Amino acid sequence: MTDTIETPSAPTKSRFSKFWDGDFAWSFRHSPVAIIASLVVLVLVLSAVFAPLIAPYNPFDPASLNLMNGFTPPGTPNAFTQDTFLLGTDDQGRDVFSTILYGMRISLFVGVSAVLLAMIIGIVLGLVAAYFGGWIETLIMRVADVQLTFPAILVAMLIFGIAKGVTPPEYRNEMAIYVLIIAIALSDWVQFARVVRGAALVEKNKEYVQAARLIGRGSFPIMFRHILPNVLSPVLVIATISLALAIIAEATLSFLGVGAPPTQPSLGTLIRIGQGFLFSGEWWILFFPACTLLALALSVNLLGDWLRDALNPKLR
Amino acid sequence: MSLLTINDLTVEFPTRRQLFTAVDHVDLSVEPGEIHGLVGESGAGKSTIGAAIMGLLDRPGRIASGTIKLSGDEISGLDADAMRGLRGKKISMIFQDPLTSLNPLFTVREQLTETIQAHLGGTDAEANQRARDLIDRVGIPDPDTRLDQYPHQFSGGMRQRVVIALALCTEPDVIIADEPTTALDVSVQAQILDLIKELAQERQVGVILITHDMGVIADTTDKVTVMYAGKVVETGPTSQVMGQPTHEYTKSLIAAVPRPTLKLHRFPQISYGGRETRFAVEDMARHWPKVDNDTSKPVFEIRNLTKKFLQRKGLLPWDRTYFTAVDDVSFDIRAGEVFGVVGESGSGKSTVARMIAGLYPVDGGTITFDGQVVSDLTNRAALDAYRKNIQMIFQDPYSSLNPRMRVDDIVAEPIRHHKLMEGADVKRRVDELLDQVGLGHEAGLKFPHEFSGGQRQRISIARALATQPRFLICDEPTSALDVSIQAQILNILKDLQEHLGLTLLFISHDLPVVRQMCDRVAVMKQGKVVELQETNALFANPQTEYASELLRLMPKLDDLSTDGLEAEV
Amino acid sequence: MFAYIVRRMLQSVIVLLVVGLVAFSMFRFVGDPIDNMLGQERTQADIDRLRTELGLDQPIPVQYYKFLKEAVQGNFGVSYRQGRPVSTIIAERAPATLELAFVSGFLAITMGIALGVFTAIRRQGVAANIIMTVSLIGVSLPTFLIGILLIYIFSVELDLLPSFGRGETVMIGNWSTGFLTTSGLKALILPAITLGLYQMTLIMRLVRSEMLEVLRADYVRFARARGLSDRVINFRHALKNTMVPVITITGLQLGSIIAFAIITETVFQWPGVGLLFINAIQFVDIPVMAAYLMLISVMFVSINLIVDLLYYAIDPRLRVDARAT
Amino acid sequence: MILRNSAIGIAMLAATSVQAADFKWASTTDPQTMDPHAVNSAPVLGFLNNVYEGLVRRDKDMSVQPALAVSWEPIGEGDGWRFKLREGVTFHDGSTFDAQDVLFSYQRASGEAADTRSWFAPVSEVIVVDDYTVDIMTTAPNPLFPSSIANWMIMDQGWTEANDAAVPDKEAGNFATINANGTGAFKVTEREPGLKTVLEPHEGWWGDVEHNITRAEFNPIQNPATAVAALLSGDVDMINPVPIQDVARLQEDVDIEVIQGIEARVIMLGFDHEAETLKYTDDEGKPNPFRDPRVRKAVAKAVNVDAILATIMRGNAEAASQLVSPAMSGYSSAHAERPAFDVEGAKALLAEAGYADGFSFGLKCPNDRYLNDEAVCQAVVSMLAQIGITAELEAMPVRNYWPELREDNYDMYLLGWSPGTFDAEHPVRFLVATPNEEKKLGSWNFGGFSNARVDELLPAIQSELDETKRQAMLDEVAKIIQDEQVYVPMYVQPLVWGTRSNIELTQRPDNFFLLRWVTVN
Repeated sequence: MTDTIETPSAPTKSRFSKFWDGDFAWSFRHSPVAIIASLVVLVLVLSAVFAPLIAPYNPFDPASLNLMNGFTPPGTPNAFTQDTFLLGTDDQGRDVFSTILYGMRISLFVGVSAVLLAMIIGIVLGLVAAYFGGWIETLIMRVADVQLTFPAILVAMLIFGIAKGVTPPEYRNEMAIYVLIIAIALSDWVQFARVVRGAALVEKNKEYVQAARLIGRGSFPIMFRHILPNVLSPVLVIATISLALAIIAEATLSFLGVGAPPTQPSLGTLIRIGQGFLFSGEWWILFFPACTLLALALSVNLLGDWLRDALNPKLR
Repeated sequence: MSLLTINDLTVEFPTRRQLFTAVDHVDLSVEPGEIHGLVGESGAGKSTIGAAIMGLLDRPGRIASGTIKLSGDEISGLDADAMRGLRGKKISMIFQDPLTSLNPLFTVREQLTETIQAHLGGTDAEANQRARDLIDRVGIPDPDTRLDQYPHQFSGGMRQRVVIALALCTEPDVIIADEPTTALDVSVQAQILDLIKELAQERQVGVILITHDMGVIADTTDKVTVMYAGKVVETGPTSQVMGQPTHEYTKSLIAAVPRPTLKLHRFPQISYGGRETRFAVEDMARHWPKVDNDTSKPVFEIRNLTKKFLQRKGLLPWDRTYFTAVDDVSFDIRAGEVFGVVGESGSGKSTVARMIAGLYPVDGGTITFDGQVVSDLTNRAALDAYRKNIQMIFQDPYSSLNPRMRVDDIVAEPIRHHKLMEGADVKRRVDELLDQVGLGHEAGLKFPHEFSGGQRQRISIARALATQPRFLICDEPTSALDVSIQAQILNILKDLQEHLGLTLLFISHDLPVVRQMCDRVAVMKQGKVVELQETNALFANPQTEYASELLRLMPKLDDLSTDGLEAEV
Repeated sequence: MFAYIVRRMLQSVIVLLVVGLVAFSMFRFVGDPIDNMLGQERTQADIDRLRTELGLDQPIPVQYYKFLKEAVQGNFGVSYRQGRPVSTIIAERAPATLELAFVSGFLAITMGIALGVFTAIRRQGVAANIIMTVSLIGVSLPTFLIGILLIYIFSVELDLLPSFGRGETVMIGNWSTGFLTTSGLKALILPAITLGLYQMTLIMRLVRSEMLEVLRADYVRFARARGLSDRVINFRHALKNTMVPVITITGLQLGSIIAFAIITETVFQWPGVGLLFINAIQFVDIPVMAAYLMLISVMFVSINLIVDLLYYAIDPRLRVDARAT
Repeated sequence: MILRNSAIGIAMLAATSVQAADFKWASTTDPQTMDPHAVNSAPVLGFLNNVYEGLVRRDKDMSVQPALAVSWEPIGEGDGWRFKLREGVTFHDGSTFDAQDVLFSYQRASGEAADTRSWFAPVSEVIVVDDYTVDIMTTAPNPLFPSSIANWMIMDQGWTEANDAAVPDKEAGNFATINANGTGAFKVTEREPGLKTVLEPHEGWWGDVEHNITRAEFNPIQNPATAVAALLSGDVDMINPVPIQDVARLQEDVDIEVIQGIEARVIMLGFDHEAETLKYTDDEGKPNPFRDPRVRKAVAKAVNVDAILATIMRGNAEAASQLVSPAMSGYSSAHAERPAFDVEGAKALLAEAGYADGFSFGLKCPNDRYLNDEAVCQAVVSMLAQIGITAELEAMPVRNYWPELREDNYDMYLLGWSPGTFDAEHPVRFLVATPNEEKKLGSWNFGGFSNARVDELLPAIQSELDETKRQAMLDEVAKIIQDEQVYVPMYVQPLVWGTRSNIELTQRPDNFFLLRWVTVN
């Protein structure tokens, strides 16, 4: 409750210093897991973003590939060409290291945009459902049920199919990635909607919303200006975790054959290709991409975990 | 040798910033059958003492020094199992909110018997018998059926009785009651306090009654200890401490308590420790639109106002059931007056307020403002025009401000929405307001959570005044605040009404407060207005059964010292 | 209560119809069954004839309507691929999937709850933190990869468990079960783990966070104040309250196990409906796909319903008689 | 079993001396039906060859040998063929085999609903001379007819009609889709489509038993990795195919044998010969370069087949110069040369054709049809990139692939062809002849290549009885195809089977796996 004494308000500190010794930053600074995880994520993301600068080769440029380099083990010279590759090469003679960097780019791009899309859809529908209630709510939540009925794979195939049907043939390859994004997003928005709705139902009845209505603010300003900021923290948690999920979903879809084009493999496509060589001794084609995926997903998940606790005031 | 003795107890909470001493070298003793009051405002450390005795200090709190003896034996620093043996058996506890302190998923019987058997063992039959007796004892009618019901099927008062029964399960020597009646209505509060008194007497239990409510202390306790910031400032027999307080803090506390008997002009501003923050209502008055408050004509005419809420939604219209929150209510509010509405929880008083504020649509009847019917306004312009003149101050200063908005945005929102000013002017106006409510304009850059309850209520006031309204709705504006803060806020409201000629609709469950604030009062019960009178008249001779009952049950504060209070002339 | 159920039922039916329509509009895009049904020497004439025979030349709504008309009589048509009634095929395959789903679901729930409670009670403990981190690996690798790795380790390298199929099965009535033979049980292990791991992690984390909430509630403190033992408090008071929110999610998770089974079954060649469905997609076996989708959605819808009813069972506050007196 | 064998004769002692055994094998696809006339696809025919038999059958070396017919000779000047049927042959259900069954099977297999009818295009009628003699009359002289009907399987009229399966039914299916009653060495005792099929020896079989199998179980396993795992862990005794990349690993394993052979299937690149312009190009509206033979030749030169064989195929395949492999009859040894890998030459040709600075186009490719098809296509893309023409690759499952090709959504595509008749005429009929619906010609000639001379030669080839004349014509066609570079043949797809080392079996070039040649030691 309140303090007895009305203390004179202290001179306001700079935004950063305030944030820095805020509980949030503090619990971050005192959680080695969070620090390590975010470092890993940072490194991976940066190396993906700057792939063209870091990667020794450009695996997406067919002209640069030499098939004879295929299946070169890590660090040992190729039998025919005598070229050596840090992490070896895959069946097409692509440098695995470079391919991972470029592939991670695609995976991250797909993952992030899918999650963002899912988030937007989920937030809007969730807020609308919670704020207006009634048949709108029922409708939205039932649609969510339908959504859950379809395994992501199906949704993906459906969208691939439709996109195939509607887009002129020559654009399909460009399209593949975006279809992937939409597919994952569509199979992922439901949980956002559910969470946002749940949280918004609570906030909706708080007095500050009443106050805003009293002032005469319209429904949408209230929803997005007032309620939304207060339901964001759970959304944030889900977002991180479903980012990991999205990246994995992308991998799974590629495994089932609806994924990034083979000429521009994503991390998932790499793993799909690699798992074919699991028994044949070319372990590196699977191993390194898999490790990268694991590292990425794991640290993102760990971050999400830490966020969940850090953003929960009761846990402090 | 007394039942429970606390010597030189110090409890510390090491936080990451500094070591916070919640309880600072406190001595305390309780005799069998004695009710010992522990009073002080929030943060005084009174609840911490309770927790310390129970050995239930939340991490990272720890007993830094001192001893707690129960009938002579040291109990502080016992190991977990030994402590569990004591808890419930020798010492038990009653929490503030009966709703949350009972497990919603278990029947009353289950919760009672499990506790009984945990300590006394015995067969189910015995446990059941004992449970039944207890329920009967704490005055719950028809125990046999009630035993097998779930907490949510009990009303607040009954629930608290269940909690007490649970606390009594095993004949403890000491009961710690932490704000046992704060969440209850006046009438129920009285009953519960009587029950506790009786039990203390008949079973010779020592009771530590933790509360912030001087009324409760005065009516119930034999001895009282006043705490401030972890320290004991004064202790002694209740009548003495309340009658002739010696310590400055005790004085200020008592002075701040609203009296049902005499109406004050202003609460005395004897403030202890903190510096008094000035509320510059005069500057505000300077450029405030003059309003002629000819008290003859009403600002509001409320006619046959009715509101129904859907209670059970059914598939078909006829299997839906409604509950009538406001039932055919009519009254006028005269310009410039403070119109009070009192009633217990569920009486529909807040619903009336929200309908007038236009937050709830009206199901029946009309609301007329300045001769214009506003209850069915649909066109936006007219609505905004109306809203400009109506503002509201909410009960809970914690949820009434958007935690994610900076204070200056909160205050500026109405100005911007009603397009009263643009650009720099808005900022200037906001700073002005913040200065005037005594927070200083630099407060605008902070977020609500950086302020104390009283300060937040000031922010709400600033927001409410931003549109220079003529009419202010105060819905339990102080019920969440400590008395001293309450005094300040109430003074502010009185000033506003006087200097700015505002008309106030004042909703409260607290009769003394109403007495201090209101010119006329409507008493509501189950959605109906049962009585409407001049305040003084009402307190002098209530017309209805219900009103007089309410007055009878409210705590008597006759033996509280009255020095420093000047009655209204 | 009754009205509530009726309303949900109605909504559910609508859901089903929508699913069906979406499904149907989808098939057209999955591919063309014709080429799988005709051999190398087929001519355009054959193609067109077959198309009309299958009614693929009609507009989608017509096809859907026909399908529905049959479906309500439990007749899902005949599989293009196997030339047998879809209902029979699914009846044959369902036991495999259901047994797999049941075992992994059971694993997921029991382990999930147990570990969740443990990690919640020992929140600061080293063991708890290790469990939390390790469990994340379960959700950080794609299921198919985990499956393949398990096969590689346990059947190829160690040669302990079968690498595919469900071993010997025994027919009880027309339900083929793998529970009664050792080979059947051995065959269950790897797929069940692969399928259950993800769900387990999810449930565990959910239980943990809910539990942490509950342990902070007043009635838990009051229970402590009454001197109840930690065991009673954790497992009687806290756990039961934790269950309320856990149930919904868990329900949905169990539903999605069936869907996830698609991948697991492909990796382990597990003869269930998931595998059937993947084959159906490969061969554009429209009747099978349609039936499968319907099956799944019925399952989901009923799970949703059951979950809601379970609420009533667990939480007295929701029961009809509930009114403060 | 031993008893019965000894009763039948000494010939069997060899087989019986080895102890009887169970045998399990796995393949990627399950035969979609047990009806030998319903679907004309390799998995079905291959599997059913164990259960049903034709008048003739192919031996381990693909040579045609007597089966239900003991002998055959031409009638008159190529009016048809007379088959003498084997006596004392019984179906699995015990009923005896005679000429009526042959006639019935002809009517059934050549009927409207049958997928095998195209085999009988040359047949005018079938005459039952006596119980064990049948004349099959052909519209035109047809030297290859006997070898073209090796997969035409004889069903028992009585059984089939009794279970009203007289007409094959692809869509709805009938009794014969899950049950079988042939004369073959094995009978189907258990059939769960998509899961497992159990075969047991047919006691009454007429032939010499060379196997020692008492029970054989077939499981389809889609995921190659799983299949390999199953073989390694001994859950199955044989898998077909072995993923090329796993060959090395399996060879290291002492318990595993890898059996490799050359399949009849030739993998090639096809072009769009008709379209005026390219469909998937950055420079819209330019004329379609692939109509120019020089461009097609350039492509042929640019593709480094040896590299593909060395890496992706791991040295398990042979380069191809024609639409058929050398193992096929009618293969033109005169044109065994395939254009050498020569980037400069390719560039020169492009320049000559006016595409010095290259162009971009779309390459379509299946990803679940041929061995490593997707990988090969990728390799082709990067090789073509070396000569400055950039291909945009779209790989898709075969269920979308054929419709795509039929709708002409490609500029270049990958195709594999194995001649059902094991003769060079087959691909000419389907891939090179000008498409013609009623003559049922060129039905897989998606690119719409058309050459008057080829169309003229084809009927002649079909009806020529004299081997040398026929070969001369085939050589000429082969030459035209090479000069025009109608297709770019790349390699002959390898056959790679894996078995436990205690298994002896025979691998036939048509990738048919016959249980009667299996011995479990």
